[in-house]
Amino acid sequence: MKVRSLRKKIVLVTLVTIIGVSMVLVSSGQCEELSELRVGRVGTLAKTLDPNIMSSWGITVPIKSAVFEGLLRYNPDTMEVEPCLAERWETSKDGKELTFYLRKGVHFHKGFGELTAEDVKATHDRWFEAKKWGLMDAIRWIPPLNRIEVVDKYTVKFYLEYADYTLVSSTVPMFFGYVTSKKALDEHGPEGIKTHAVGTGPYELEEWVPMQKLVLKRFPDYWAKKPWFDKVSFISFGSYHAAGLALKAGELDIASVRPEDVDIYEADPNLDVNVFQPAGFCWIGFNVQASPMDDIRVRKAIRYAVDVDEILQAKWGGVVEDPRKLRANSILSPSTVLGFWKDAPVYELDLQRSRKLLAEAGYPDGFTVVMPAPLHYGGEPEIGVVVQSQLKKVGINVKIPVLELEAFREEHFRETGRYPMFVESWHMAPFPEQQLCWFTSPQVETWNEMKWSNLRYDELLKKAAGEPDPTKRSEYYIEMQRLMDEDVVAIWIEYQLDAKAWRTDIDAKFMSSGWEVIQEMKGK
Amino acid sequence: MNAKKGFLKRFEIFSFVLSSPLRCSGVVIVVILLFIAIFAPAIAPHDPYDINPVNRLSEISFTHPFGTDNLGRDVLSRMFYGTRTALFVGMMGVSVSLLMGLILGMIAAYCGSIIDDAILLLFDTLRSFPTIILILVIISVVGPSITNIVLALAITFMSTYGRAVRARTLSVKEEDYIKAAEALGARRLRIIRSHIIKNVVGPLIIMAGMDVGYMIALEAGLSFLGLGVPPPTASWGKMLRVGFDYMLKDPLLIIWPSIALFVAVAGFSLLAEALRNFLDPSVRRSVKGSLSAIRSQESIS
Amino acid sequence: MMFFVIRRLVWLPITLFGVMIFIFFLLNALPGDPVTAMVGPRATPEMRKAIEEKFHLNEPVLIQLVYFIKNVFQGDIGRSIWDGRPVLELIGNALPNTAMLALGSLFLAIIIGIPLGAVSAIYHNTFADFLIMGLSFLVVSIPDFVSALLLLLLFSVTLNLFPVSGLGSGILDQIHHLILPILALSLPWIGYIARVVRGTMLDVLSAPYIKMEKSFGLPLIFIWGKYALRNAISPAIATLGVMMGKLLGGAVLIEIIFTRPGLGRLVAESVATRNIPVIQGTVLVTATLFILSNLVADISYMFVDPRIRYER
Amino acid sequence: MLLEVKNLSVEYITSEGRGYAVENASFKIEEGQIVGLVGESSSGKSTLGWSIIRLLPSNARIRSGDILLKGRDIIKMSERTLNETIRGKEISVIVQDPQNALNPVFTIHTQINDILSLYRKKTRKTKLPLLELFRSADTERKKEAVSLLTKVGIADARRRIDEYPYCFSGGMKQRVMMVMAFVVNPSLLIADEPTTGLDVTVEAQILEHLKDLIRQYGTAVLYITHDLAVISEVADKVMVMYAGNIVEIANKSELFDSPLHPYTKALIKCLPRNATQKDELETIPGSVPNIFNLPHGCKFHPRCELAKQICKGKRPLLKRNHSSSHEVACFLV
Repeated sequence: MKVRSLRKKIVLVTLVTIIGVSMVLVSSGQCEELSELRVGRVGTLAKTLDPNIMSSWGITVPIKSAVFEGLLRYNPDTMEVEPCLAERWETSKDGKELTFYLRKGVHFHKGFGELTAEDVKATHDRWFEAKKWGLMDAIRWIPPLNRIEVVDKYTVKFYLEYADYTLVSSTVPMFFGYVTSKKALDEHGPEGIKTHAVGTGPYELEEWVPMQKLVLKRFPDYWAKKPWFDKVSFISFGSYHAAGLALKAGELDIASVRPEDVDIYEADPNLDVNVFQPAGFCWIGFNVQASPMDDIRVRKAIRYAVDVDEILQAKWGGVVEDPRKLRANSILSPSTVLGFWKDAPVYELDLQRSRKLLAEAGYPDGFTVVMPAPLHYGGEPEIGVVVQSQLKKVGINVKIPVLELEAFREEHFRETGRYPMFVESWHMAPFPEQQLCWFTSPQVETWNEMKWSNLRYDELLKKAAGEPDPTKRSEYYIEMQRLMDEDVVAIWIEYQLDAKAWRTDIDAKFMSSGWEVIQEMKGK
Repeated sequence: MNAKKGFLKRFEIFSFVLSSPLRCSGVVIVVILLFIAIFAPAIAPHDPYDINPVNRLSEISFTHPFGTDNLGRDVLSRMFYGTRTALFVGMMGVSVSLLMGLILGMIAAYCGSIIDDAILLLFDTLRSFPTIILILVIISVVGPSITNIVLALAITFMSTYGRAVRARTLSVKEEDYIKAAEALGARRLRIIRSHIIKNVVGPLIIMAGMDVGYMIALEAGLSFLGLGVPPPTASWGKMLRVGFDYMLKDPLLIIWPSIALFVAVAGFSLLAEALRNFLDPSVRRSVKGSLSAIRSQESIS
Repeated sequence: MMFFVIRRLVWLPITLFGVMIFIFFLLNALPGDPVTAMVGPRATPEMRKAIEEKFHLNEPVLIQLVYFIKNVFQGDIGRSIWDGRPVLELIGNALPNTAMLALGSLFLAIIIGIPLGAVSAIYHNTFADFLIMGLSFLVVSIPDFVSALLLLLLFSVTLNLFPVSGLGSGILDQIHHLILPILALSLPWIGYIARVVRGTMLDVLSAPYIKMEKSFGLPLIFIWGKYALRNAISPAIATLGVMMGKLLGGAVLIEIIFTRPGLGRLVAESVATRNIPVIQGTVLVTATLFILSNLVADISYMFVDPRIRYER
Repeated sequence: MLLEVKNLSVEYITSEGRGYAVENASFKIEEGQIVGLVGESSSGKSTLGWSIIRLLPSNARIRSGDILLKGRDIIKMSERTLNETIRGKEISVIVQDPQNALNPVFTIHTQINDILSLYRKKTRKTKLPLLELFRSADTERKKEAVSLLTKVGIADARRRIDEYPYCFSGGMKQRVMMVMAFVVNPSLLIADEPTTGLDVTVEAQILEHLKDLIRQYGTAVLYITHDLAVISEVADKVMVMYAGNIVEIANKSELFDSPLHPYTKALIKCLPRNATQKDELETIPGSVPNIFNLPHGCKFHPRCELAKQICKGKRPLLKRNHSSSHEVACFLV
C-alpha cells in the first residue's frame, strides 16, 4: 500500500522534472517583453558614472547620454547643436561671456529636486577643483573658464578668459555639459558619485552590478517626450561572439559585434547589421622621448617598413572586398565634423629607404624594441604580431610583452623610456578639438602617449578655439595634423570601425559614430 | 548464470590483453611528443610565425592540412611548435618544483624544530590557494613570460612534493640501515645522497610524471587567458583562444589544440601509471586509476 | 577524532595568517610604487594621501603588514580602484554565482560518479566496466576549460540548445544557463569519483561481511545499495571538501568562457586591470574558503566512516 | 532427513587451470544433528560448506550432484527462491574471521534488524518491499535482538547494540554473528571455522554459548574446522576430508576410538592429548596437494606409509564398513 503510493510519488516527481526541463528548454529562446531593451556589451559596462569623467567612450556614452543631459545637445541625425536643459543661450560680442537660460520644471532623478542654476554651477565648479573630483583627464577642456555666476534661479553665466567657440559647438553638448544635482554631489562625494548617477535624462539608473548588467528604467517625470522602453539593460559579455550568439538566440536586442564578423550576422534574417565609422583611430605610436625612437630617422625608417595595407588585409581579409579603403592616413577621420585632411601623404612600403635610414641613424643591422599591443577595441594584438613580422625584414626585432591596457598605460607613464613603440586605439567624439587635444604638451604625463610636445601645435589648438569661422578653424586643424606627420609621431592604421547588430523587431537609432541613442529607440 | 560467468571470463582475458598495450601506450605517446618537439622545425610544413593575411582562416587544404589561423599562419606547424612550449613548461615546471620540494622537504625533515614548522607553514600556505588563482596572482606580479610561468608553476606545486619528501624522509630516517650508517660514522650528506634520495625520490617520480600533463593543461589555461607565453610563440592555449574568438567562423580552430592537449595530458598520466607498475607492481589497477585521477584534479582545477 | 578536529581548528588561523602575509608581500613586490598600484595611475593626490595614510605606506614594511592584517580583521579590505566600490561588496556579488556553480558541479559529480563507479565495480571486467573506465579516463584527461569550449561549440553554437553566457533571469532560466558550465566543470570530477568508488567498491565487494550478508539472503540490490556502497563512498566523500575548494577557486576559466560574474572572473579581471585591492581581497576570501572546505571535508569523512581515527 | 548431499563436485577455474575442490562428496545431516567437517586447510571443506547455500567465488562452480534440503533441490533453485526461502531462512552461516565479518559502518542493531525484518517478511510470505528494509527498526524487534545478545554474554547489550563493530573485540563480534545466525531460527547452521583466530579462553566461551543456542533452537549444524579437539567437543558425527574428498564418516565415538582411514589415524595421532604420551609431537609427512595437480588414485597415497600399488591406480569410494554408520574410502580396510 505505502509502497504503491510512494511509486506514485516517484512517477509524479519525474514527470514534473521532465516538464520543468522542457519548459526551460522552451523558455530559453523567446522570453522577451518588448518594453525592455537589452543591449549587449563586451567587457566592462562603465568604469565610472561620473557625468564629467570620460573613460572608454564607446562604451559609456550611450549610457551617460540616456541618464544625463547637458545645457545643449546634438541632434542625433544632423549633429547640429540644439537647446536642451538650456532653452536658449547668448554669446557676448567678444565671445567671453556665455549666458544660458534654463528650462523650467526639469527634475532630477531619485527625487533630487528641480534643476536650478545652482546645480549647473555646482557641477561645473568641479573643474576648479578637478583633482579632488578626479576630473583631470579632461582638465584641458575648458581652460578659458574663469568663473560661473548664478544670475537667477534659471539663469547661469559663464565667464571665459578668452573666446572659445568650440565650447558651444562641441564641449558643452558633450560630457562637460552634463549636469548633475548639487545635492547629489554633496551627498555622495567624489567616491560615491562614481556609482550614484543623478541626472535629468529620460532614464534613471536602477542598478549597476559590475561584470553583469547595468539597468536603466524610464524616468517618470521626464520633462520631454517619454522614451519608448520602460527598461534598458546593458548586459556584459566576455567575448564578441558570446554577445553575437545571445543576439541570434534572441536573448539580446542590440549588440556590438566585431566588424570582422558582420558577414555572419548579415546572413541572419532576424538581424540588421550596420558598420559605423566612429571618430576613433588605431595607430602605432612612437614614444619620441625613448631611444631609439627619439631619432626621427628611425621613426621614418619604421614608417617605410610597416605595410599598413597588409595589416588591414590581416584584419579585414575575406570580410571587406578592398581593405585598403579603410586605411587612415591621418588622425582625423572623414566623419569628424571638420578638419579631415583629404590629401594627407600615403606612405607605401619601401624597404630600401627604410634600411638606408636605419643605417644613417646608426642601426645598419637593426635593433630590438619592446612594443606593447594591449587589447582595447579589438585587433591590437594581431596588428602587433603582423608589425613584428614586418619589421623583422629590416632587422628590427620586436618584442611584444603580454600586457593589459591599464597595465600598459600605468607603466608607460611611470617609466618614460620603457616602451618606445606601442599599438593603441581610441574612440572619440567626432570633434577635431576633442581628438587633437590629447597630444598637447600638458598632456605628456596623462594621455599624450607619444610624449610628443610641439609648442606650435599647442598654440594652433588655442588659435582654432578662438576662431569663429569653421572653415578657418578646419585649416588650423589640418595644419596641426601636418605637424604630427612631419615629426613622424605615429603610423596611422585605420579609423576604428564599430559594428552594431540588432533584431529587426527593434527600431534602432545610432549616432553617425555608432553610439546607440537609447532614448530614441522603439520596438515595432 | 553459467553463461554469464563464461561471458565474464572472456572479458578477463580481454582485459589482460588490453591492459598491457594501455600501459606502454603512455611511453609511446610521450616519445612521439618529444620527437615532435625536438624536430618541430624539420617536420613542420611551414614557418609557424610566417603570417600570410591573404589566406587567413583558410579551409583544410593540401598545403595547410589543418587550415590557417586568423593571421594566415599554418595551424599544423603552430601545433608542432606548441608542443615545444607545452613540453618545456611541463617538464621544466615539474623538475624545478621537484627540486625545490626535495630541498625544502629534506631541510624540514632534518633540521626539525622551528625551521620545520616554518617550512610546513609555507607549504600549508601555498596549498591553501586554489592552484590557478595562485598562479594568476604570481604571474600578475612577475609578469608573463615562459620562465615566469615555469617559476609560478614550480612554486605552486612545490608544496605537494615538499610535504611528501618530508614525510618519507622522516620515516626513512628512522629505518635501521640509515641509523646503522650513521652509527658507522658515514657523513650525513653521503647518507642523504646514497640512501634517502633513493628511497624518497622513487614515489615522487610517479607524482611528477602525472603533474607534467597537468602543468601543460595549466599553461594552456594561462595562455588562453592571455597571460601565457608572449607572442608570437606558439602555444596550444593561445591557439584555443584564437579558436574561441573565431568560433563562429572556423570551429576547427578549437578542435585541433583540444586534441593536442588531451593527448598530452592522457599520455603523461598513462606514462605515470606505467612508471607506477614498474616501480611497485603490487598496486591494484583500480586504485592506480583513482590515484592518477586525484593528482589530475589537484592541477586541472 | 575530536582531538584531530580541534588541532585543525587551531592550525586554521595560523595558515590564514600565512596566507595574509604571503599575499601582502607578493603584492608589495609589484613593480612601481604601491600607491599607484592601489589607486591606479591617474589618482588624485587626495586619494593617494588617503591610501598612504590608510596603509601607512610611509612606514617600514613590517608595520605596514601589521596594519594590513588589522584592516583585514576590521573587515576592511579596500576599494576597487576604478569605481571605488568596496571590495567586499564586489565579492558579495560574485561569490553566490561561483558557489552555485561549484555546488552544482559537486552534486552532479556525486550523483553521476558514484553510481558509475559502483556499477563498473559490480560488473567488474565486463564490457560495462571497460566502457565506464574508458570514459572516465577520457574526461579526466580533458582539462575542464577545454571540455567547456567543446560543449559550447556543440550545444550552443551548433545545436543552439543552451545560452552561451551570463546568469539568466528567473529560476528556470538560471538553471538553463548553469547546465553547460556545471557539466564542463564536473566532467573531470565525475571520472575521478567513478574511479575512486570503483577501486574501493572492488575491495569492499570481496570483504567477508559482504559474503556474510549474502549468506543471509539479503537481496543483492540491497547489499550493494546499502552495505557495500556506504563503505565504498567514504574515500570519495573525503575528497569532496577538497573538490569544493578547488571548484570554488578553479572556476576561473569556466567563468570567463561562459562569462559568469563569479570569483574566478573577478580575480582574472582585476589581475588584468591591475586592481590590486580587489586581487588581495578576492584571493584572501578564496583561500579562506579553500581552507574551510578542506576542514569540512575531514569532518564529513569522520561522519561517513565511523572507523576513522585521525593519527596523522 | 534434513539435508542430503549426493556426489557433489565443485570445480575451480583460475589462470593456473581447473581442479576439483570438492569431488563426489555425499553425506546426510539429520534434524538437529551436529556434524563436524574436519580437514587440513585448503582441503575443500569450506568450499563444501558454502556450496550448500551456493555462495561460491565467481571462479568456482558446481559441476554435478544434488543438494536436497528437506527434499528440495537447492542446485535447481533460482537465485531469487534461494534468497527468499533458503539463505537466512532455512540455513544460516557463521563465517570465518569475525574481525571483518561485520559491516564496519553500520551499528550492530541495523545489521541484525535488516536480517530480522527480511526474515519476518519471508515467513509472512508477503512480497518483499525493499523500502521496508531501509525503514528504521521497530522496538519489538530490538527487544528480541537485545535479549539474544545478552544471552550470548554481551554485557549491557541495550547500549552496545547501537555501537559500531569497531567497538567490539573479536570474540564479541563472533557472538554477535551467532546472534544473527540464530535470530532467523534456521533449521541448519553452517559454522565455518567460527573460533579460529580467537584465543583459547574466548574460544571455549564461544563454544559454550554456541552449544547452548544449538540446544535451545534444536538446530542442525555443519561445523567446519581443522581442529579435531573442537570437533570432539561439539559434534555427534564427524566427516574427515582430504584434498576435496570425504575419506571417512563416523560417529564421534567410533571415529576417535577406532579410526579406519590412515589419514584420520594420522590426524588423531597429532592431537596434543595423544602426543603427551610420546616424547615429540607427531606430524604427517608431506603436505596437502594443490588441487590443480592432484595425484591419481587415492589422493592420500603419496603421504600414506601403507600405500600399495592399487592406491596409485584407482580412486577409493566411500563404502559402508561393519557398522552401518561408519563409512570410509580406503582399499586397505
